[in-house]
Amino acid sequence: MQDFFELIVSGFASGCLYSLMGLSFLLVMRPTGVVNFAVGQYAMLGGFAAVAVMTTILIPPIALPYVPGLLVVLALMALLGAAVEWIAVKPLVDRGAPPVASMLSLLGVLIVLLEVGARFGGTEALPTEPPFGFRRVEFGPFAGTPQSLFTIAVTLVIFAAVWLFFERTLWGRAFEAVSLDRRAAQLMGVNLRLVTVSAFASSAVVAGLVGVLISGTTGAYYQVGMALTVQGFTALVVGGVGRVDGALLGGVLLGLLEALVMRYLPVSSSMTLAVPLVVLLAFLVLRPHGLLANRGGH
Amino acid sequence: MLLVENLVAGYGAAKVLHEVSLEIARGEAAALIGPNGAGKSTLMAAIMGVIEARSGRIVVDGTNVTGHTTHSIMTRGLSLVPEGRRIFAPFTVRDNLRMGSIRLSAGRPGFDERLDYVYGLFPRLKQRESQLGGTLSGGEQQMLAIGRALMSNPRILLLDEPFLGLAPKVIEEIQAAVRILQEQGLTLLLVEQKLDIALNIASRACVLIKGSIALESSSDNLKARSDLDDLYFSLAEKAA
Amino acid sequence: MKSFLTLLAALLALCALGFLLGSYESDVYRKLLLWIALGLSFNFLFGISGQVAFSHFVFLGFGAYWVAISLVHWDLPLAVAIASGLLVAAVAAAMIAIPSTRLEGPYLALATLALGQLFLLGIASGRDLTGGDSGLGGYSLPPILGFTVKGPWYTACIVLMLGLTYVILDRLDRSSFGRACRAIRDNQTAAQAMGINAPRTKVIAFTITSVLASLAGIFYAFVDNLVAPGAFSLESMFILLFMVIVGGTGRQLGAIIGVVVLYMAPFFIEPLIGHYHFMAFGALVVILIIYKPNGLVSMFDPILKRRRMAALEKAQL
Amino acid sequence: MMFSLNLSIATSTAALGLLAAAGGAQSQETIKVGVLVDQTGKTSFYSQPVTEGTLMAVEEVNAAGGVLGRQIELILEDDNGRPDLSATKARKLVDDGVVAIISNSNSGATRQAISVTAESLTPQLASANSAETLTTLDNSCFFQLGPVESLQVKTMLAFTKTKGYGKVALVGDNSGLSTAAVDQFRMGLGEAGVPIVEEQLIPVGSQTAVPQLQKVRAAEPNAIYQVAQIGPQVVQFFQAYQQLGMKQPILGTFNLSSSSYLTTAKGLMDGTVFTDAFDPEKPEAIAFSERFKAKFDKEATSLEAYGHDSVVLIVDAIKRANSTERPAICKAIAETKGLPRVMGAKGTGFDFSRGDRRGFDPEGVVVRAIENNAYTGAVFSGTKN
Repeated sequence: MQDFFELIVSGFASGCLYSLMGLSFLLVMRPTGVVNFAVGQYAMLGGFAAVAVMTTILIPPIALPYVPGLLVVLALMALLGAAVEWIAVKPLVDRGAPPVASMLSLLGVLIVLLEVGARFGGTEALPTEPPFGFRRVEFGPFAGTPQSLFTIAVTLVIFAAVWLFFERTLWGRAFEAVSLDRRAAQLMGVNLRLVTVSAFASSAVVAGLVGVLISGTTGAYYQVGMALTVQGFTALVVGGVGRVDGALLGGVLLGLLEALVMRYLPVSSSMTLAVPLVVLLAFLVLRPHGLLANRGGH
Repeated sequence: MLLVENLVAGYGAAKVLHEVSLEIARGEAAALIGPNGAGKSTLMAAIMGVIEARSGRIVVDGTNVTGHTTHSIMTRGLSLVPEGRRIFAPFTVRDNLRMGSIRLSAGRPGFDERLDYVYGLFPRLKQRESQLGGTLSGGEQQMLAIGRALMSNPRILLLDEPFLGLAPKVIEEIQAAVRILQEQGLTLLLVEQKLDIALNIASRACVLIKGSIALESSSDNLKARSDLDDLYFSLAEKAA
Repeated sequence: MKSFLTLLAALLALCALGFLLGSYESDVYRKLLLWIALGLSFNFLFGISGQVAFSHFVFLGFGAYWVAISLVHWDLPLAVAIASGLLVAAVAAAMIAIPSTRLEGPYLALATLALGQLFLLGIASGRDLTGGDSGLGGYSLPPILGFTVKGPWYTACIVLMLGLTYVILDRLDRSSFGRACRAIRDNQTAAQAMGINAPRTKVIAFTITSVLASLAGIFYAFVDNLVAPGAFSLESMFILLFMVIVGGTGRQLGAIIGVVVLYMAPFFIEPLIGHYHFMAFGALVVILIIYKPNGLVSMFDPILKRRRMAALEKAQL
Repeated sequence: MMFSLNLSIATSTAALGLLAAAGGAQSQETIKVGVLVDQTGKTSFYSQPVTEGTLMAVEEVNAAGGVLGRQIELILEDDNGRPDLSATKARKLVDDGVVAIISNSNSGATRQAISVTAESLTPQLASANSAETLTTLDNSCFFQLGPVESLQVKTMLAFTKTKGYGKVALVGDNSGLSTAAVDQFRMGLGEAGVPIVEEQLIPVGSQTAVPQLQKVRAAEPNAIYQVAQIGPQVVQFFQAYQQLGMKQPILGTFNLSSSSYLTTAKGLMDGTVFTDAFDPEKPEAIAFSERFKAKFDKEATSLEAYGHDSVVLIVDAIKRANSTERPAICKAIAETKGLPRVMGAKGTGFDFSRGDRRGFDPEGVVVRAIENNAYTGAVFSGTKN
């Protein structure tokens, strides 16, 4: 039983990372209809950016404390996201090309980002100092590390904030309106450029945050991108494409499922990586709308 | 107040509008009539900056707004009730109206004032305030669409086929509301296929055939025409 | 007839080239020919049929591994190994295609990407059969009818395979099937309204191109006499996609140009820009999609058009 | 970090070119030696430092007048760590007329390149590969300089003999590097009669190793062999170990000597012992480290020493063969005996005279420990206890 409660915490924490990746997909998908597979590379770059600004490993003269360092990284990610939109998506949208053209051009961006990461950060895992460390903390039957609790808390705060933004603020509603009916939203006076740019920027910020969180646990590593992309998209497909709460639910379920399958089912442990892949395929084929019903939009 | 000069616009390779010119004075109610596919909605979209003008210009109160974005054109006092209503179905009535107020510079106090105004015009919307837009009847949705367009406090309201597919009783109800708007001094540009409704509301009508203005005349003159029943047909013949 | 002779001459020239090259060059050359074959079939799948599927390298790998495992572990005769490999590939492709071609754009891309990852995981975990990360080797092409095929003669075999691939795809492209594929790609709803069975057409296109990829994989298995998972990674899949986009999506000539340019580029630009060619490919794809969506092949269009016009005029005289 | 590495490789290549040109002017043409290196792939993080050692050693040889009065010219080829590419690049080097190829890439790539060098019997030296079966492939001119995995197992078993670890667990990751090591450890432990009560892999790309280590904890081993090789997975191992409050001794492999773990797994590794092929207190190693530090202003690791030693071996062979013909060099290498090298325990050197093309001295592996987040010197060496 002790194992089970430990697993809940660590599975939940991994699941939170998947949820955030799902959210990163979603922030762009909902208002623009574009699926950006490069979000995993944002996470990878976010990790290396954290190593660059918080430690002396990549850029020796700069070593900011965690909070200012985090803010700097997220600001850089926002710039990156906006730049990617401006360079690789806007010209296509202006030309009236279909979303699949944007998807392909973003695959080109994916490779550029991957290579930039590998050249700048190298092919070895590089660490940042996690703010809370890895000693064991127990609360009731549960046990985890301060770092895993930090990941969970950050994720819940982000999701709460995003949910409140979309449901409660006028501009959040405007984002929703754009994803429901782009033309009608435009006729309300919604600035579509602003929505699109902020969607790409915020998507990069969320994925970059995942990278920063991971850099503190397993290190920034140039190959984390593709796995996170699959895990994040799976979270989305499981929870229900197009819903913020769906991304959270899907990611957490996936994280828990991975941990429980790993621990209790007699499968080879290298096959745990197959869990999200199999879940993804099963949902795409059997239940493409996910667990929660879609509420319109794309 | 609104001036369209030699406007050319279209989608992709297709040219829909050929040098359309149009002028509407302050406080006037004009109708844009014409058969299906004549380019009426395209003209609306071009005026609102939703599609790009390839040549020609659009002037609002002496300011050239050609090439401006929709939201900046709206701040000049234009607002469009789009064809097919395009309500945000999963939003409540109130949230739909909030969306309409996004370009309202006065902020929260201005919003409350406009909300009261719209609810005064369409009391049924107030009753349905927290109902989802998608659950309203067709007529109520049309009222919501008009109310939403009024939330930005426009000086020129463009209405694209607001009576399409509605029951006669509802049409009357909405016509009455439009008349009130007219009396309050709002400038109106109404797109309508049905001549009787159009000529009832507007004092002047422009007939759009195949992307060009084929005829411009006062409503009274038009009503007096003998070939009114097949006006479009005869104009199309002439154009060809 | 004339086009047949042109093709024959081209294939003979490609074979002849194989006899002129040194060992390193002919290694590069063989892999180039294999890439072209892959590029052609992927172009049909992605460019003509409009399916953004990342499973092409799975089938390449499947063909290569199947024939290697057949020889090393099962001691099958070569002909049986090849025939069974193609058959199993066809069945597997159809089974994958039937559920997955229902998926649109990014969903198909993600599903087939997941499939590719599963394939690599399968290779890693089935190490007794596949040799894991370091691959499966220690075999060679058995004698065919008593002849040991090696060196430029093997290159000639690859040229034959490439020719076969080209002819099959060219025929398909010009047939009503090819038109149906293009119609579905451009507008599925409209195509179905015209009476085209979209799901069936997509499944057939997926299956045929995947089997052709497996065929290329079988030939790949004897190029180095070793199959290792590194060659079938997602990275290779991206390069293939980029080749087709850069050359000109949906055109055979485009695929060939794209493969040749991107395959040969590193040999020339590496001394200039070091190891940044992959990054350059990514950037090139973004630029081409935006500014030259019809690919490099479209640069030759004016010339081709002029020649066709000239031929037409001549015919009229 | 990698930036500076790339740069230094680039600059040293340029410097070599200059040196070679100068050398060529005063005597005959250069002796070409090929290097296969993973500069851009998954294994570049160790292939690059190894190559840095190779470059430094060649520079030293050339500065001291070269060999047979000729300068050595290194031709670097990036194989991306991919076996298929490695074969192509090996062909290129052979066509370029190199007298030998130094393989600094991963063992999969090396293995593929052997199929090429076998055709022309080009001497091929694998600087650091530890895979077990490379020398069984049919190139009699292929030599492996690194310690094979089974040697690590034997040394660790000798070291732990007195501790009485009745049952152990084995944890790796699913990379090719690690699974090969897992195989050898399983085999070695089986031969020694030590039961493995749990064997777990941490998949590359996963976010946590808690489920795997829970299984290990539940099996109650006396010690844990940690043979994961990929950075993030190694770190996850130590994090989960800490998080689950485990107390069993951890026995690692030479992968743990990569100093980056002192930062990635800071403070989590204390008490761990691991086998290494590098003894920092060996006189040759001290001298090498000093020269390296003087040149690059950073600490040398065992990786650079591997790359350095392959040059030592080939230069010695060319000298003794008094020829740059491939068969002569091959023969000379096979006869190498007692040639001092940086790697390995004190007093051990190259020895191919036993008829084994794996030249690492069987008694050359050492055991080191991690205390207070720092590496200790050798606490044990050899396979006899």
